[in-house]
Amino acid sequence: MFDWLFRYANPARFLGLSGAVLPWLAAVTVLTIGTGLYLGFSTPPDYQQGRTVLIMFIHVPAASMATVVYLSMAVASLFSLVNRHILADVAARTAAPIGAVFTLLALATGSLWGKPMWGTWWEWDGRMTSTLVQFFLYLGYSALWNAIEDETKAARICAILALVGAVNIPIIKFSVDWWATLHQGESIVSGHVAPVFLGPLLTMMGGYFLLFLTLWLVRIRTMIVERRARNLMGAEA
Amino acid sequence: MTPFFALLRRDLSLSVREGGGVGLALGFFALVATLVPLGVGPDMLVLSKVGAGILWVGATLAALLSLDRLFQADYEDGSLDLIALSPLSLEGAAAAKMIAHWLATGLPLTLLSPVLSVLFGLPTGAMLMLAASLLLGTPAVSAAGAIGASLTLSLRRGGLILPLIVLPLLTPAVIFGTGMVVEVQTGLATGAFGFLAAFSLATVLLSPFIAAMAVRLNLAG
Amino acid sequence: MTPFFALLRRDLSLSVREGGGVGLALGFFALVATLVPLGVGPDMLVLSKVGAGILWVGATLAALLSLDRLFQADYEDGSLDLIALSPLSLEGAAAAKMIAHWLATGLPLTLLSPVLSVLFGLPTGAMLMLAASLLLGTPAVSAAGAIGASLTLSLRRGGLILPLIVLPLLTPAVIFGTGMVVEVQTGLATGAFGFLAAFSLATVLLSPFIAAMAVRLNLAG
Amino acid sequence: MIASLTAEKLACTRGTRRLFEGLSFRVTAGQALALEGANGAGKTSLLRLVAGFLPQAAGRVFVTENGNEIVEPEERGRFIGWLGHHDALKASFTVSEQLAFFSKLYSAPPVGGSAAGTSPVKTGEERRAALLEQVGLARQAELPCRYLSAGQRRRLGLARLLLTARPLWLLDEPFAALDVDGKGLVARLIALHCGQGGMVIAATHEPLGLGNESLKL
Amino acid sequence: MIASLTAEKLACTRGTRRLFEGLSFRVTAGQALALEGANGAGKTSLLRLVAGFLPQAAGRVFVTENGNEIVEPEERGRFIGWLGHHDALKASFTVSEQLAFFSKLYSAPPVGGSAAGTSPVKTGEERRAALLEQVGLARQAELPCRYLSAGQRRRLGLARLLLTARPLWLLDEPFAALDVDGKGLVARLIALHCGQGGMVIAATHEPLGLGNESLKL
Ligand code: HEM
Ligand SMILES: Nc1ncnc2c1ncn2[C@@H]1O[C@H](COP(=O)(O)OP(=O)(O)OP(=O)(O)O)[C@@H](O)[C@H]1O
Ligand SMILES: Nc1ncnc2c1ncn2[C@@H]1O[C@H](COP(=O)(O)OP(=O)(O)OP(=O)(O)O)[C@@H](O)[C@H]1O
Ligand SMILES: [Mg+2]
Ligand SMILES: [Mg+2]
Repeated sequence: MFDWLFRYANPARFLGLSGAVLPWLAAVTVLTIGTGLYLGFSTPPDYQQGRTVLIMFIHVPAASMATVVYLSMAVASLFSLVNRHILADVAARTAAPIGAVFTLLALATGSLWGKPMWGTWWEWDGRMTSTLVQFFLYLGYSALWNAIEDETKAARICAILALVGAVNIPIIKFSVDWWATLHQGESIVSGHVAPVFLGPLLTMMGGYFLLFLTLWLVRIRTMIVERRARNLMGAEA
Repeated sequence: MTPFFALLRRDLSLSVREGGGVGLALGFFALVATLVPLGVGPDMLVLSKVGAGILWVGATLAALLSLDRLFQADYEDGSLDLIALSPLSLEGAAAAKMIAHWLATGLPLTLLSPVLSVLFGLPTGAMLMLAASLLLGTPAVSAAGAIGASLTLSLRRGGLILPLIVLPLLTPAVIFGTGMVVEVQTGLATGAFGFLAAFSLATVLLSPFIAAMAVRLNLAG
Repeated sequence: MTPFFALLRRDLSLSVREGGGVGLALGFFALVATLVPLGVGPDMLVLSKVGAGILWVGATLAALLSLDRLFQADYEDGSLDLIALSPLSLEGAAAAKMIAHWLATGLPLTLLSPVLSVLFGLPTGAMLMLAASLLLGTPAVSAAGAIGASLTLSLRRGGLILPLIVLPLLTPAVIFGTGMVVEVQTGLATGAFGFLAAFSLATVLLSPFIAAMAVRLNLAG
Repeated sequence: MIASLTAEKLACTRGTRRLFEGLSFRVTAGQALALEGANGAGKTSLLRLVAGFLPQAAGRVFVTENGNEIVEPEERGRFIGWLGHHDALKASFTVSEQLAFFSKLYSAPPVGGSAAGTSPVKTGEERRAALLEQVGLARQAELPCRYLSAGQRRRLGLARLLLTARPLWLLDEPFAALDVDGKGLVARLIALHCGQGGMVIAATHEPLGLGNESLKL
Repeated sequence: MIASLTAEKLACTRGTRRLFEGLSFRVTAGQALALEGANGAGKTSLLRLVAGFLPQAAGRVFVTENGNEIVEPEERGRFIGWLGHHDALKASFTVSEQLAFFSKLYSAPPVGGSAAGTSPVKTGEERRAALLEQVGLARQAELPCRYLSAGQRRRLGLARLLLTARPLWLLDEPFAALDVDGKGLVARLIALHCGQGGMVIAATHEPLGLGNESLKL
């Protein structure tokens, strides 16, 4: 079923293909985020929130990416365990720090937004808490990667952790939501976001996703090249 | 005696002799329960509000910290090779170790919890419910801990990486476990019991398989 | 480079490579600071009252748990024999290890504490005083920890026995440390600063000698 | 009882290094094979591969039982008696406790089995006592393992090997740390085991005894 | 440079067991002494006693320097080069990092010293590279120690022994895990060290080389 995928999963071919795609992808990313920011800044100040509403365009997409990246990581991990392909290993590994940064960004911007909105930097609300726990999941995953020296072994071991975490994330989210809820509820799909904000917000979300893809590709490529260099050195040892 | 019980018994007696056993986990639990009031101050109203939470976190930490070498010690001294070649499957070995760990920590921690509740001035109802929630939740702690221990078995100084990996996975246990106590204190039913039971059961059932997989991968390194 | 700094540097890089380093202690600290509210409940008023105490206990635990193998690993793999025969005295070796441990845990924990104070809604003054008290108190934690580690170095699974031995010795640090924060919160002077400083100084100065003595005894076993 | 162990075109990679490839050999009932080679040649790795711990980079290993090829590592493992570099001893267990544990873990047959050279005694306990006698640890039976000398630890490993009564022995430097007596004992045990239809593969820097085949890595 | 090591009426007790007593011997500059004895006889214990780790139950050990007797264990230790059972290697350190650390810890002289058989090279780094070459680990210099084979670990121990350039070598089974080449190397190094006025006490189950004195425990 995944034959088409493995045709490009050969590291050499992957390097070639991704090298060709990358400049275009980067350009589209810059363009989308640029447009999103422009649209965002040209929206009127919110009647309640004033200009701080601008934080939304940074915050909301970052928060959604926290989950999206983890999902990507889990899928890559599944391939790593089942098909034992080094490209999947590298993909899973490189996704984690990107995800961690997005999560941190969501936490930081949320916290910055919280001060003017709720008067505190932090509240123990369900969404905020589960985002924090997710940050720890990323940290644990990366810590385990760094602690295991042998790369193929680390890949398999960490894949197990990523999958266990993936199964657990919905449970964590649900338990935390049930425990305390204060944060803004789901509002994009249910149409509670004023249309003026919706356009720039969706653009920014697309931009973040493209940014993730770009960063991911860059990091996968660097790591493959690094590995090759090390293998060349190792072959002499 | 079957291989399964042989391993279970060995792990139990090892934890008594080398791990300092039951005593250490209990001592740690008790120390945390004593230190927190020392840090927080003697206000009983505050203490009774935070008691269940602190005790749950303390028990979880005590259980997790006493299992960092669940597989590691056997890996380093070559016992794990011999266990892998024995008639016992690695799944069976993981299950035996998990159960031994729970018997040596989870169970005694649960039994000690009512005593420590006194330090926080918890009323009897809350005290009993705390013990019940620990009885239900600590197997999940041992099970998730076994997964963490199997993942980190080849690390020389795995000490702290294990809680770092396992604690986030255990947030539901802490939330539902203390939720059960809060139900008693506030009188509002929230279904925490059912959730905790389901979480615990699922974790315990899955853990031996995941742990065995991780052990196999680690032996290959 | 002198033998002293050679050992200090080695221990630092070991803690980065094998111990998972700075990151792990920080992660553990942060996790404890997250789990407690999960157990205690989201009430910021309660949390701000217990924050300083919890963070002090959490930082102490994080520092202690990352030193369980301070001497033990070197003992088991024979490095300690070679260190004992080197030009560096065992007192010097203990001091180097203690300092390396503080640099890798006490210092970063102190730096992280203001961020975690946010989770407990501590006001800025208390937040800064907490960091100051940790800066003053964590050297004592590393020093008392080094004593504990030297006493337990021949135990195979020293994990929990170490905090059990050391934590009671550190109660003054926890009490005076949180006392400094409470002073800010209540405006009442209690002299906690002076006591903590004296305690810390004495512990740090004595520790290398006691630890070296314990190491010598253990090598003879 | 298995009839042979076969390795076909085996290759082994550690990290980035290819240790050996295209390695084929066969050991049949009653045979002992000595693995030779310089330090770092891959003897230990080959033993771990045969035991099923390390995955091979290429090729096949299997044992044959009644004409069936058993390839699955976990099943293959049930035929293997292992004496590795590590002692697998717990500091706080006494010598006889240690042996009793492994006897239960391996559900070792209380009488006979293929254990080389044990006289036919009755209970498991008597058998273990006889084994300790045989490897020269009778006096240490109640000593906690933490106090054993290097050679005594190896001797306990030998007792365990006999106890588990497995047909295919994989031995990593079986002579290490043993005194002259002990080396003689190992050579005798190997000969006895082969005499009873067992098989032995041993990585060693010293000759196993007379007339063994050897494989140079 | 010290002139001799003397043991007078030494006794050693482990737990409840008296391993030996009334043991007297002397090693002078240029001499190598082989410790022999069955497993558990007390060879390792005697070495640890001489090194100052174990306290003697009776008797005296001291080294003589310019006619002064140095009895204090900690001072005596400064003359001792140690090769024990344990490798003292950290899994995550590369071979050359490991050696560099010990070089600094021992403030090892960058040139010459009594290190047997090193050609006179300049910097510490060059010297360490030459040592690795000498023990056959040049190719593994950048490999983390966790990947070393049993024999390679011992070889690194030998390099460290040479590096520390101490006059009195205490070796516990120096031939263990080494291949034929490696054993030859050890014998040569011992001969060279003695030739330069060093002293060696080695516990071993194999002969050290020609014409050494031996002590039977
Ligand atoms: C550190 C604190 C905060 C964290 C960790 C956080 C986290 C999150 C998360 C996880 C989402 C869901 C994103 C998605 O998948 O769609 C989200 C959405 C959102 N957040 Fe926050 N948040 C924080 C603070 C705040 C604050 C203070 C505000 C403003 C009052 C805010 C406003 C929003 C809005 C408007 C959404 C979009 C809701 C939707 O349509 O789904 N957040 N945040
Ligand atoms: N990750 C790795 N990268 C490169 N080389 C490695 C790696 N892991 C192991 N090696 C090499 O593989 C070999 C492993 O050898 P092994 O332990 O099988 O040797 P051996 O024949 O048993 O040696 P000895 O006689 O010393 O016991 C060593 O040369 C080691 O340096
Ligand atoms: N606490 C104790 N009680 C009784 N006997 C002990 C105790 N500790 C050690 N022993 C014994 O002391 C001896 C220690 O021997 P040591 O390690 O010095 O032997 P060795 O000559 O080096 O042997 P090998 O050749 O096997 O290395 C062993 O026989 C051991 O059983
Ligand atoms: Mg080997
Ligand atoms: Mg010995």
